[in-house]
Amino acid sequence: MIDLVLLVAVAVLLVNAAAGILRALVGPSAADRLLAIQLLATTGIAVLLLLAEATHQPAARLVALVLAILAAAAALAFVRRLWWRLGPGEEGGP
Amino acid sequence: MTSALLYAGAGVVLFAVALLALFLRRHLLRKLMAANIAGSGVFLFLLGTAADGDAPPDPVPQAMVLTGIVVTVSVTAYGVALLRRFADETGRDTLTEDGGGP
Amino acid sequence: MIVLEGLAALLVAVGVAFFIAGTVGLLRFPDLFSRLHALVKADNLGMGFIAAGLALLAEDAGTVLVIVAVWVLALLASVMVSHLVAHAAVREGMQPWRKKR
Amino acid sequence: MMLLIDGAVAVGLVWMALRALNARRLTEAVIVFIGFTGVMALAWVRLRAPDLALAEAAVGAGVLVVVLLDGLGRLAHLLGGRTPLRAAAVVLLPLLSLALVAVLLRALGDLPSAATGLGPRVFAALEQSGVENPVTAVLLNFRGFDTLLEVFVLLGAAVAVALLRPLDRALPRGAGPITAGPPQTPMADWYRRRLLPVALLVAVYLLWAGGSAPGGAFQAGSLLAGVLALGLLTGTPLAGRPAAAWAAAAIGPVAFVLAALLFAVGGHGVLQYPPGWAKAAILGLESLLTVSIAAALTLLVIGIPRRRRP
Repeated sequence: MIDLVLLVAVAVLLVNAAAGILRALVGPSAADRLLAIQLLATTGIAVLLLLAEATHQPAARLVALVLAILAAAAALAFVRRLWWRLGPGEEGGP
Repeated sequence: MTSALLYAGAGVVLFAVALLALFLRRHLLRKLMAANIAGSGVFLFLLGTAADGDAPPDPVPQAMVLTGIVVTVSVTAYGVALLRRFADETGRDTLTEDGGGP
Repeated sequence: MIVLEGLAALLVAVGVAFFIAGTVGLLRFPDLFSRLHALVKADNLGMGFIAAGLALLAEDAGTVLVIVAVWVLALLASVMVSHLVAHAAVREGMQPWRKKR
Repeated sequence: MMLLIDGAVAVGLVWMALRALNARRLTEAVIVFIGFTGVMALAWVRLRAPDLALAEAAVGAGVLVVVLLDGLGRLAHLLGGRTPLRAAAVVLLPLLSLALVAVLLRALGDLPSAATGLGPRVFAALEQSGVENPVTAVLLNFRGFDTLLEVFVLLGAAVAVALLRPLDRALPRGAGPITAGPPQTPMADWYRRRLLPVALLVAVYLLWAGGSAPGGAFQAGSLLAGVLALGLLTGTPLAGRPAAAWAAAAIGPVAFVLAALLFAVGGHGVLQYPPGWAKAAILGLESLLTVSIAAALTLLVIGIPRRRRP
């Protein structure tokens, strides 16, 4: 029973993340798009914790741990390596 | 239809989509990402077909995919370095066929 | 046992509600700074509730330790992300949104 | 319920791939691609392959993110051009791609069941392998040769990247590839100093647990490399000591070859561990491989300095 509750929570979180990501990708700035990754990381960690309990896979918690340790890498790389190089309106390309 | 087959099917679609993009996209970073996604598609196909009900999938394909993930990331990093050097030398980020310039 | 499971389900539900609130904030707020605030604060509070609920269900102390570690690390990472992005945004000259008069 | 979640994940994967390949803005494409690797980790967990989920999460959220965003940053001055495509390609290639999907999906229906794989033989021989995690057993015992070649691929990639270093007009090391950027904040410093020990602890745990539970050298090594990349981004003066990094990158493959030769000379086959020694040999080799994988991936992240404009 409780497993079903956890799985429903997983499904709701996934839909929720999809909605948020669609919005974040609209922008307008590149940093807004970065928020999509942050949202996905937070949701992913929560979903992994839930799945670990609901599907009896303790290793999924370790995956969540690894994601949590590296969660700031994307923002750090973005801020220090990319953003300050992108001029306004210069982030396109086919 | 089981979950594993669902992922194997998704792997097929990913592979085809990425292969198409590998041909159609001009920007080299996009080509690299396309190659990566095609690889992920192959991995999903391998594991999706190796899964057996609720038991953990066959360890041999798992080991192959694990090797594949590490090789993919090293090739991607090399590709990015090559692309960067190419861009430094030529000032371009695409390969144009007919000397079309930047 | 059933009480514990009920409490865990309740905590997880509250956590999911906070996640939804965070996404509503992301959809509705007018600028980067306020969207950061919705995303980072609401989602991590939600994750705290979910982690608390799951910790109630855990069988041994090691599992609880991992769950708590995941939450603390995710919290720290979110703090870093919002700090870095907001800091860089201010330096890039991005203006916070103000209500039009 | 499970099928619903799996359907959502599968649709999400395809959608993110399409978006990564077709988004008009390249930054958006790269960001979606990074998200794609995260969702792949979820898919691995659902396929009950936690070893792969760990590797994908460690590589995708760490090394790959930094490599791609850094690469994009280097190309930022070029972004914006568009080249038209030939009409024939736009019409013909999607049709071929569709045909490929149809053929492969048809083949998927015809595949024999998984019970015909090598899995049963692996589980039958697991007792003698010295470890309890079947994936680790395949990687370091039954198919140790493949893993040996793989770590050489990794080392080779690091060497190949280093060879791309421009000989003339390279910027001096201080202007180095990864530490450039706007001034760092004290908070990032604080974070890095607390994160590194935690990551080290988790990496050692993954390595140690890899014998009996999901984890192992690749997962631990790529996690360490990811955190080192994170450290480099906040200004660890690590890039200043290339000789040590190269030594660390080489030690694992060299030890692997030496072990293989030693066992061969000792009367066993190449990479066949003497009875009773398997566990110790695997753990020792894995520890050195972890160091090497972390070092090689970090060297890949550091990359090459930029060529000065003539």
